[in-house]
Amino acid sequence: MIDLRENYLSKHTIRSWLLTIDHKRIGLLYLFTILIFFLIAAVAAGLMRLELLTPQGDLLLPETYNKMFTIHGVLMVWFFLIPSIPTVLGNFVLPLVLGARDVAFPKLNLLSWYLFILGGSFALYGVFAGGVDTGWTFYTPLSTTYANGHVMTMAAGVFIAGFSSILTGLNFIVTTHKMRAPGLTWMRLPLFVWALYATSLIMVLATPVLAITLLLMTVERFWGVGIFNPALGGDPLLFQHLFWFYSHPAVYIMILPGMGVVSELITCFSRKKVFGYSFIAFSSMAIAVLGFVVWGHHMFSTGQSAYAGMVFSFLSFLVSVPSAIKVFNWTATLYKGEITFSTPMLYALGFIGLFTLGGLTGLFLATLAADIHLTDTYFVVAHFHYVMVGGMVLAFMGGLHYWWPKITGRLYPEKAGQLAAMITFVGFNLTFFPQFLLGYLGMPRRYHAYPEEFQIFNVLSTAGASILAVGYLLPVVYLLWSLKNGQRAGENPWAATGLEWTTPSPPPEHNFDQTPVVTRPPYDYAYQSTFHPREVEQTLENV
Amino acid sequence: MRFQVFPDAASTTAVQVDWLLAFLSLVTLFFLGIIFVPMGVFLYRYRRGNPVDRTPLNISTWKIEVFWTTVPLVLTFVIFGWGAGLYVHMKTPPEDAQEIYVVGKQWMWRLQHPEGKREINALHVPVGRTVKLMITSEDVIHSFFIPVFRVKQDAVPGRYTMEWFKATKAGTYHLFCSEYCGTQHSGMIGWVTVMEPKDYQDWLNSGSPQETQIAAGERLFHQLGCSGCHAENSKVRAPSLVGLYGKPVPLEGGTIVTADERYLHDSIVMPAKQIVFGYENLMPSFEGQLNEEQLFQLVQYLKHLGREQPPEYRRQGEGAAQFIVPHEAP
Amino acid sequence: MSAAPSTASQHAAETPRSTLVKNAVALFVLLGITVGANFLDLGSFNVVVALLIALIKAALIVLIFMEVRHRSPVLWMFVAAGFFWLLLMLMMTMADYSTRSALPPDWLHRTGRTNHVDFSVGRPAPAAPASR
Amino acid sequence: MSDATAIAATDPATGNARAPGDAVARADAYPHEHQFDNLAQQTDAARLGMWLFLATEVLFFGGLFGAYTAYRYVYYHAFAEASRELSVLFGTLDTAVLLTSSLTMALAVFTAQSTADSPAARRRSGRTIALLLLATAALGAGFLVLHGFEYYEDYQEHHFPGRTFFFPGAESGQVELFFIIYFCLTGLHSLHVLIGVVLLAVMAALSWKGRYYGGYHNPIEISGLYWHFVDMVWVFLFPLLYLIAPR
Repeated sequence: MIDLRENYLSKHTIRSWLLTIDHKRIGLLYLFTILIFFLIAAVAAGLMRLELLTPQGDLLLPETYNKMFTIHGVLMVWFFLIPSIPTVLGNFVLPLVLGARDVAFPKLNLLSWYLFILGGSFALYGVFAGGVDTGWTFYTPLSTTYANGHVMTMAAGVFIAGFSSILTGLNFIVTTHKMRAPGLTWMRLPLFVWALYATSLIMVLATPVLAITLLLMTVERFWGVGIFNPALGGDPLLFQHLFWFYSHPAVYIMILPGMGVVSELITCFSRKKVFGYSFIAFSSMAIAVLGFVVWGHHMFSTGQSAYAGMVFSFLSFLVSVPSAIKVFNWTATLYKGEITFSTPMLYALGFIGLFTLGGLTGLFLATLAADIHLTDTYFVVAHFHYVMVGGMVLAFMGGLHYWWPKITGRLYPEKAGQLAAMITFVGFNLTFFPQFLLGYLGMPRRYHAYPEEFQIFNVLSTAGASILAVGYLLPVVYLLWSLKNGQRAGENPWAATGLEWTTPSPPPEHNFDQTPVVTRPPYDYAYQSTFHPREVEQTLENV
Repeated sequence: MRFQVFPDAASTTAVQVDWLLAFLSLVTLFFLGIIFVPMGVFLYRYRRGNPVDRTPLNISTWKIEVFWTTVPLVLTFVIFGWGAGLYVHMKTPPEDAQEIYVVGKQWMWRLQHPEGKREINALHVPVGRTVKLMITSEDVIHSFFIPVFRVKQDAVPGRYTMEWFKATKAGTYHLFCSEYCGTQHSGMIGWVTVMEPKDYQDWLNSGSPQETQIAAGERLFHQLGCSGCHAENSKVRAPSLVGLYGKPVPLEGGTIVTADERYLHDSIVMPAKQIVFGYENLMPSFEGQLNEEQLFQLVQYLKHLGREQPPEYRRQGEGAAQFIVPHEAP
Repeated sequence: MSAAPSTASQHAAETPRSTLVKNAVALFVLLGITVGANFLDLGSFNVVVALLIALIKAALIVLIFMEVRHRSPVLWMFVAAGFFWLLLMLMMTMADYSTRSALPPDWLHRTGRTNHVDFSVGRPAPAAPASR
Repeated sequence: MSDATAIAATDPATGNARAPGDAVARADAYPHEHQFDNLAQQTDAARLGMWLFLATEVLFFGGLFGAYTAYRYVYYHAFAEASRELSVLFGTLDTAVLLTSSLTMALAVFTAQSTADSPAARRRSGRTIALLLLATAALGAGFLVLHGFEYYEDYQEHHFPGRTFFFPGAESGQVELFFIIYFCLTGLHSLHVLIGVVLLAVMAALSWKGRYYGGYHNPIEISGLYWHFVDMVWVFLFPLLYLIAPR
């Protein structure tokens, strides 16, 4: 029912936002913050694509171009992709789906946002005071000795943001263990919770290694001597080992929550119990654990031992299997469903398409001999954008649309949403598919100018990027519009399962008037009536 | 505007890698097919409002799950095996390889042929000869990438890495630095010229004659006084170096290492890192006194020592005479 | 899952005072042993002994001082997780370092060179010529 | 937000800790935080959270241990040589001080856990707890002072990496690597000790008036976990840095 009484958005003072310990408000604070970082990083990407329109380096200076891809990488990875779904949707939804009043440590949750802001401020200072040109990977000895710019500031920003990430992960794990509603057993958890749990595990166990690695890098840069210094017999590859021990699992921090969101969307919009619940749930955990022992596949051509290369390659193939299981199960879920093509569903289907191609091209890069040719080329760029942007960002957009009625109490305009989803899908493919071919042709990444035979694909890519930009901007417009003018959403506009849909939209500050009790398995759509969600809304509006 | 969709394949390895890539592409298409064809069918058939039978199937799903877990798993083993096999091949240079020394430096490649000929951002090689590149870096990590040969290897400061190829098609091809190395990274490019053997010989003989790498190494060996200690009749007891390359060396502490390029290099700049068993740590470090190129010349000389000698010469005991290097142009 | 309500409502310590003191004494004895062992030349076993003792000491601290033996399996899991993941990191990093100078077996085989790590040889006799 | 949450649902199936809702919570002598149903749930959550934090700490130090392991393997002799430069006497004293402080910490937790819920007992125990915590903090401070002396000695012997570093012989570079790792590891550890000292001093002040007792001692216990962890890190640092080569 429409419930217009007091909710978590009722207080309007700045103070009430900055000192809030309400997980829902913190989720919104994060949403606002990461969008700023996304915007800056996207502008950097736009400038890069414009530069690459022509083979000559005519728009930007080489050092400016290098700073652009560093800014794009650092901000996108640590200040958008990693926090995006966990801190926005996770923060908002997790306590609600668990039937809890808040996360286990609300003050730590707020602290984590402030740490994120602090880290972000360092990073932004680094960006605007002159930039950094190390690349987001900070490889030594380039970063310790040869690079100019605010390397230490940037590293400090990432270091601090890392602690924000740790606190979020810690909070989610304890919340999932200790705050579940009565009757909500592990096997009744929504798959989004499983995904968040696996993600949190990685956040907690991998991020500290990044912190210490960046600390060591900074010490070396500051002090002039350090453990990666080849002059003392130090090994630059050690930095890469430590860095990728975090940064490969970090890829799963980015994609796992997306998989969780998609599991929710596919079931909801095909109105069907998910196929192979336990396999999807445990494949998340398998990815989280196996993801830690495959980092060496970033180092096949670096002079790592050939034996280690084979071990890492083998394990990388193993980690591809749980992802495949998820895709098969999503497809099977559609079978005999009752499918509606609402905006979140379009994003979810887009996710499956792009993630599948991204994952399959990952096989090329896990294959030792093939990787030698393809690594450090645009093939890699295309591969991880298919997974990160095609996967993660589409899942984020899908999740945002799905929970938007819960977050704001308003519905977004459906037609505009569907249009934006399709524009994003087309623009994305046009941007990044040509880059696979560029990579096979041999165009190295991070090139400011390039031989002219690569131009045609770069032009296609830049054209696609401009379409992609429209796909991103459109939702900003209609979602803001919907805040005032959208239809009011009831408790459960999608007729979805899950405890978050049993409380008013927007939820009251304490989430539930009564602690909910769970008695049914997840995704029990057969138990629910099969009316179309939007029809309910229509009738409600007409009343 | 030049336009290409597929890169040339101009080495023996390139053809093999292309077959592997073709197989991987087939696997990709196969999976895309078995996922998206059913998905499209389901999306159409089970769209809302389409009157079809939606009664759920009551079957146990675990058999299906096991099936579609096992099939990709087995397939990945095949890909892994193929990729790893080819990788070992790419890491195993044939014995007769000609060694070219490559050093990366912000932002250029310097190369030296064994005959002494130097090149910058260019590499001339003959068709049909195996060429092995010994790569290192003077500053940051670079990566020596020749797309048409499908080879790539990072240049890491403080150590040697290796890549090899056997060119099959004459022509001029791109040479890239593919590991981001600073401001002018995209300027660190050059050309590989693959020539017919006769043209190559002409090219080699053009210009003023150069000191070969081995000769330069020998000169350094005497200039620096290495010969003072490493001769058997020397008062200072130091390990003999004749025929050392490729042999196992027992170290203090019981480990045994192979005397490869890295070992020889490190023994000059970091003599104390690996002390030969039964010897004292007496040798001073030559770190900072030699640049990477000179170090490589010394290493090449040490590798040469004892390798080119006739068998009876080696059996004649180890006198000071061993340091007389047989003079034949390699 | 929610664990059973533990000590919060009871007013008795989980570990008796005598156990704590005994534990401290044991730790001091182990400290004595590890320092003593440092003055014996055990070859490579010096490190093994020192690390073994450190592991025992850590176990005593975790189980008794930090009272993990009274905790739920979930907590045990997370205690173990940190160390397990550290082990993963060390193992996989050393997979590179311990084989880095080695060449693929194929290479050694084809060029007729001997494999460089021949543990059956052991420590070579001092009289043997050290290098060829 | 407090009263609205008081409406509780009862769990028909199990004795889930979340089931009784605020009904039982009210019975707790010490108020729990709003997001929890009762104090037991809060205690369990805090313990789990602290252990997760300690797991991150294991991996935070772990990066350095990884670097140590790799270089120890590659530069076996240089590291043994370098290790001999450190004073076992200092190292032993450091360890002894920290082990003692762990005992006083454990006794503080013990006292808090076994205090009965009466004003007199709480007041009496409060002082004991505070004194034990102060003793722990003092021992921690002592450790820092000892380490200060050690660092000073290292500096005088030119073991501080950088321009002043000097070590005779050709393996100077690798010895310097050891000392970089040594200073990073012990420096990071000392920073943790310093944080612990401050934390324990604050906890001592809080506990003086009998705030913690058998029914509510979670903060003391959590601080104790942190302190014991710092001690445990040193238990590994001591042999790895000081004892890798026989004297």
